[in-house]
Amino acid sequence: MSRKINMAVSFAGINLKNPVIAASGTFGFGREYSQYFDIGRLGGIAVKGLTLLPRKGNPPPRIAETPSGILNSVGLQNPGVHAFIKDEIPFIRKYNTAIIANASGNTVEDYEKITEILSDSDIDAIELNLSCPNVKEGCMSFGSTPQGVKKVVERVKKVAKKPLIVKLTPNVTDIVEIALAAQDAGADAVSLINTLLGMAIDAKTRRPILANITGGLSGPAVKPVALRMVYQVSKAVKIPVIGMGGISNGQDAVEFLLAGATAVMVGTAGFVNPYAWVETIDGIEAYMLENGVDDVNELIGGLITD
Amino acid sequence: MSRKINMAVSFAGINLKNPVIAASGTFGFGREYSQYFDIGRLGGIAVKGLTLLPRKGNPPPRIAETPSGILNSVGLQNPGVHAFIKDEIPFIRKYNTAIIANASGNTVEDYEKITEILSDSDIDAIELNLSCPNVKEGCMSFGSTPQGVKKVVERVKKVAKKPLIVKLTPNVTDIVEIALAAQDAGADAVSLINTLLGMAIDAKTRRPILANITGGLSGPAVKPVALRMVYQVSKAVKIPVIGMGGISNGQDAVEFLLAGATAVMVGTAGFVNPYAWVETIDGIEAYMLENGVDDVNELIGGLITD
Amino acid sequence: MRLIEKINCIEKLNSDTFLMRIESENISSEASAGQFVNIKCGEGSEAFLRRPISICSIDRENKTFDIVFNVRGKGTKLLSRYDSGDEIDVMGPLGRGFTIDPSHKSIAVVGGGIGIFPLLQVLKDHPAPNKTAILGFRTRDLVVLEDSFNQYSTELLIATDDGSYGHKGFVTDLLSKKVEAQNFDMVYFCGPSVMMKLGVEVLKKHNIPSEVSVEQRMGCGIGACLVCACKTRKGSDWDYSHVCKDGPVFKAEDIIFD
Amino acid sequence: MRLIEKINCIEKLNSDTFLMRIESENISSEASAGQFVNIKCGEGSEAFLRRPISICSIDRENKTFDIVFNVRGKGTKLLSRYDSGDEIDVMGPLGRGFTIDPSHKSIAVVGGGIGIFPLLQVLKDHPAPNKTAILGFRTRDLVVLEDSFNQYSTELLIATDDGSYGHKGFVTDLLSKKVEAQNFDMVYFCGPSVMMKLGVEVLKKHNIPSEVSVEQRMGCGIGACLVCACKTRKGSDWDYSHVCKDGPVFKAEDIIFD
Ligand SMILES: Cc1cc2nc3c(=O)[nH]c(=O)nc-3n(C[C@H](O)[C@H](O)[C@H](O)COP(=O)(O)OP(=O)(O)OC[C@H]3O[C@@H](n4cnc5c(N)ncnc54)[C@H](O)[C@@H]3O)c2cc1C
Ligand SMILES: Cc1cc2nc3c(=O)[nH]c(=O)nc-3n(C[C@H](O)[C@H](O)[C@H](O)COP(=O)(O)OP(=O)(O)OC[C@H]3O[C@@H](n4cnc5c(N)ncnc54)[C@H](O)[C@@H]3O)c2cc1C
Ligand SMILES: Cc1cc2nc3c(=O)[nH]c(=O)nc-3n(C[C@H](O)[C@H](O)[C@H](O)COP(=O)(O)O)c2cc1C
Ligand SMILES: Cc1cc2nc3c(=O)[nH]c(=O)nc-3n(C[C@H](O)[C@H](O)[C@H](O)COP(=O)(O)O)c2cc1C
Ligand code: FES
Ligand code: FES
Repeated sequence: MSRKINMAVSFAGINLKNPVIAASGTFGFGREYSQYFDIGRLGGIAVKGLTLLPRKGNPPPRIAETPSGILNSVGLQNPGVHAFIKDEIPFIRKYNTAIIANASGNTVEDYEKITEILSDSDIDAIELNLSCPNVKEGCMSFGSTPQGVKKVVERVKKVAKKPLIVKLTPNVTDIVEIALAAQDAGADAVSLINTLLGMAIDAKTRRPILANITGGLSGPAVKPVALRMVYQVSKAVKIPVIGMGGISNGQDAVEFLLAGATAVMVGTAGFVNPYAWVETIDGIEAYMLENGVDDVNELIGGLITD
Repeated sequence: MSRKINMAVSFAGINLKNPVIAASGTFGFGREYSQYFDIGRLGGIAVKGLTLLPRKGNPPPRIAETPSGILNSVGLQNPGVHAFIKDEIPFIRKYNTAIIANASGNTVEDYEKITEILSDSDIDAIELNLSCPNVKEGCMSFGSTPQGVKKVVERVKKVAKKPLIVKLTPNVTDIVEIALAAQDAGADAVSLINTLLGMAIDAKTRRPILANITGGLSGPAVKPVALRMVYQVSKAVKIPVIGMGGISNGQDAVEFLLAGATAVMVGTAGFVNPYAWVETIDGIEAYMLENGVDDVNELIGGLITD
Repeated sequence: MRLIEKINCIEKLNSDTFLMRIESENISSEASAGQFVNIKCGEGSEAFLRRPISICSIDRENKTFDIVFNVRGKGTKLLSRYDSGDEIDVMGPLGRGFTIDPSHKSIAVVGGGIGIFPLLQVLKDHPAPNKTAILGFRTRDLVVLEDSFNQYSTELLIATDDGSYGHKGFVTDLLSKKVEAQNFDMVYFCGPSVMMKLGVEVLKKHNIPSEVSVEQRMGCGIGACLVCACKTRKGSDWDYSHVCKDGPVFKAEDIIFD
Repeated sequence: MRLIEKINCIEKLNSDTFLMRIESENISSEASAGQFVNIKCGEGSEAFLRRPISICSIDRENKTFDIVFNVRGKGTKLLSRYDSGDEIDVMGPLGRGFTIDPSHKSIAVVGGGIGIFPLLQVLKDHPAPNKTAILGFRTRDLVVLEDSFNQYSTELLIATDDGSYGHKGFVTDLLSKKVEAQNFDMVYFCGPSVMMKLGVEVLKKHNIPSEVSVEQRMGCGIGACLVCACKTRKGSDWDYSHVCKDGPVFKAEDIIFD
């Protein structure tokens, strides 16, 4: 008789059947990967970053391979929040998984407006992207200072009728200060990390590989930085933390849970292994069985540091 | 007949026969690697980080392997500046290579004092370490704000009788602002990047791998972040920039030169390949021959970004 | 589909070009000319991302397909080290291939460098009685698959940049001459952007439709990450399409060559 | 020295223990018992750092040396996949080995788990007429190299944690009993910290000197990076020594076990 283990986590009014969420921008709106596995197995899906109006994004090349990671400079290409609500929500809703709408804007008003619109749609939570390094206006420029974070989150919180997750950029001197600002301004949770600003050069052509020159670094290479930030933030804040950055399997995910994350997101790893998301769920279960853990919640913040 | 190429670079009153320097903390005082190759082939050696008094450093484990990189938390173990001057300088001077003394302190007075002492010793330059993430006081806490950098560098510059290189931490929101502060305060050059603050966890034991919990990330994993910062900084400052972070071979080094570095440092790569330093020199030469570049100075800042 | 398949054989065609035959019931039965596979080259993170490689030839009966690749960087280097019998991790068939209209009587494929590989299966699958192949290489030593292209075309023209074999110059020279004499129903392009752009312009003057296969750096390879953007016409405006899902083959008139 | 050497053979000793014989004129002629090599396991960055592995046995005549290793993580896994004839990238011999005093008449080696491997060469090199080997394993299935240790010792005692083979319990139990009967001139330890600490305490009561081989995570492996620190006595104070250069073998009285 195999032991019964609990994989469900709840936080900020969101109930997930397991703590593994597809990271925004790496999973589209779920359509493509639904041909590879049952996306209803996921705890949730953070959809491609949305803006009020459709966006074309940055010119290609938009990706560069780096040691154990990638740089991307997609620049928030998306069909706009209205097309998302009309065309994509009905598709994802066919699966039993939480829908997290990742939202960006150039101005505080944009953030406010998109939150209002999303609040009236059939989603489970809003993830406010204050951390995209690949667009000129808004986004990371708000997320880089406690004041910027406070300003946006306070305004958004007033109109939000869904749980509000604030996604943080790692490109800051003091991630704790930023997370506390989000908490103080009313965030129901924080998610981190978005990508680290980086660059790749082709020595042969003497040109940057990305048309946008710089891009956001993700994948296993950033895991140590992500783990450290998740650890620091979850010790400092009272709201739940969603951890991500380089998670490729169950063991990586367990490390983030131990560091204090209540749930995790998996992104880049899926480009290499399209089953990375489900294998991460299976891997956490396998770890729990091997180590006699009955409830995934026991792992959260379970790091021993005496 | 093989073409004659120039590998020498000069900056801030320092003349290097080639732009490749051993990075501080990875090369000790040169003794160990001198048994592997002629360390006189190097452009220079940045010695292990020095403090006024001897330091024991942090408890072990002090290293963790991460995807394409390592975390270290040595914590500035060193014999103190006096032992360095007495025991180590005479050894390194036997080789025809520049000696760069990497110096740290807990207080502004420490930095001032060690600079005075080093100024009277037989070294070629001082590299002020405002960026070590592995000690509780001083160091990175000075390097994280323009004010901190300004305070230390201004005081130190007054007593420095050697070219002053200021080594920057990448763990900041705006590296350009920090570099400008160093320049304004009188730095003759800046070097970057020191390590990114990170963490590794052993899921099995549920403990951090490093006794110090967090450590500094280096190696190929950080190269995209390092390249980006070197590019940003060298566009913004007038003083020369020394680039490092994940350089493992000539091609990597050329990328940093193109991004704007006048010289490069190589560290972590040497742990894997003890000849990484000399192979980087050879690799730059090979690149120049292949691409018809006669003078390494032509590469500096040669990135094409139209 | 992501599959762990067996390598039937690997053959070195010249100093840096390899042909790999992969056994795959799924891919050989589902793939069409112009589609690609996305390959994990070696375990671990040495070549972190998958590498997109066109399907060059399909043997539906023996349930194998061939890829042909040039060794360029880390990934293709690792790929060249595989042995027959080894397992390989492939996703595919991916993307949209070439359109084959059985009513067409006269077609041409025009390729340069690594762009020639996806064109072979077009010739194999196309029922047209007149099939011209115009292939360009840098130099004689790099000419590969000549016999195969000969076998499946009614006429094969080769150009080399240095004139060491066939016509000295570009495939577009040969194409320009050819279209004066012959009226193609459709032309299929794959190769460097400049070559395709020029070729498409030549055909435009003669009102000959064409399809082009486009290259772009990829992440997911299936349309989820949006990194593989290429500019396409959309009414009077333009938008980014995605090479891995909307392509790699596009109608020539849809593509905006920059 | 960094060397690219040839693997003579690799043998699986049990479910996760492998013996690898490496041909190396340099290392076989220069190495002494207790030294180690630092191995790059596989090309590229999958296992980024080198892995320190003790030299288990040296065949100076045939110019080979053996390492024996347990598969623990990525690096040792990659190591286990090498085949005879493959090339391997090793740095060595590194560190300070055991002191062999030819005037000693009676010695013992005491090892547990992967700690037994460096002790074999001590027995092989030591001229003492009385050589006791006390080896500990978790369970019977993990017992390895019994024949070799038998061959080079005058007495071999084995303990298993679960009693499935030899004495049930720890090597320190066997050692305690043994020292009551026999006066060793020197004892050599290698194994888990707790085992060595206990063993050293036992010997202290009998005034028997000993040496211990210590493990620590390493970077450079040659004393340049200072990561492999271990606490050692320095007068009335303490300081960090470095396992790769000052060790891995230390006089027992110099080590501060935490
Ligand atoms: C749809 C498609 C079909 C292709 N078919 C073939 C083929 O049949 N035969 C063949 O030899 N080559 C083909 N290519 C090109 C092939 O993908 C690249 O040569 C290969 O990815 C280079 O990888 P590398 O590791 O050798 O080079 P690296 O420079 O080390 O690669 C670094 C990164 O850049 C990407 N990259 C580099 N060059 C290209 C390129 N030209 N196109 C896309 N990504 C690139 C790599 O995929 C990798 O992510 C095709 C490309 C595409 C997009
Ligand atoms: C001087 C010395 C001699 C050794 N001799 C042997 C031997 O003869 N046979 C044997 O099986 N093992 C020996 N070990 C232990 C061996 O080095 C580790 O088991 C091995 O490094 C684990 O690598 P991995 O990739 O399998 O594990 P991973 O956990 O994937 O390794 C991750 C990182 O941690 C380091 N690490 C993990 N465990 C250890 C450890 N116990 N000691 C040092 N570093 C570690 C690795 O080197 C690597 O850098 C020795 C260690 C030292 C220091
Ligand atoms: C191609 C790509 C596109 C991304 N787009 C978004 C986005 O639209 N919104 C967002 O908040 N994060 C975006 N991210 C960041 C990821 O959600 C995630 O924070 C980051 O990649 C780290 O996780 P990983 O290492 O598992 O990928 C994107 C990442 C990648 C690789
Ligand atoms: C083990 C270790 C010790 C280090 N000690 C110092 C130090 O004492 N002073 C300093 O300025 N930087 C120190 N560094 C940082 C390096 O000099 C360098 O900035 C960093 O490692 C990035 O370069 P790399 O990726 O080539 O190693 C240390 C790095 C390592 C890995
Ligand atoms: S590669 Fe991901 S959308 Fe094309
Ligand atoms: S591993 Fe570098 S000093 Fe020991």
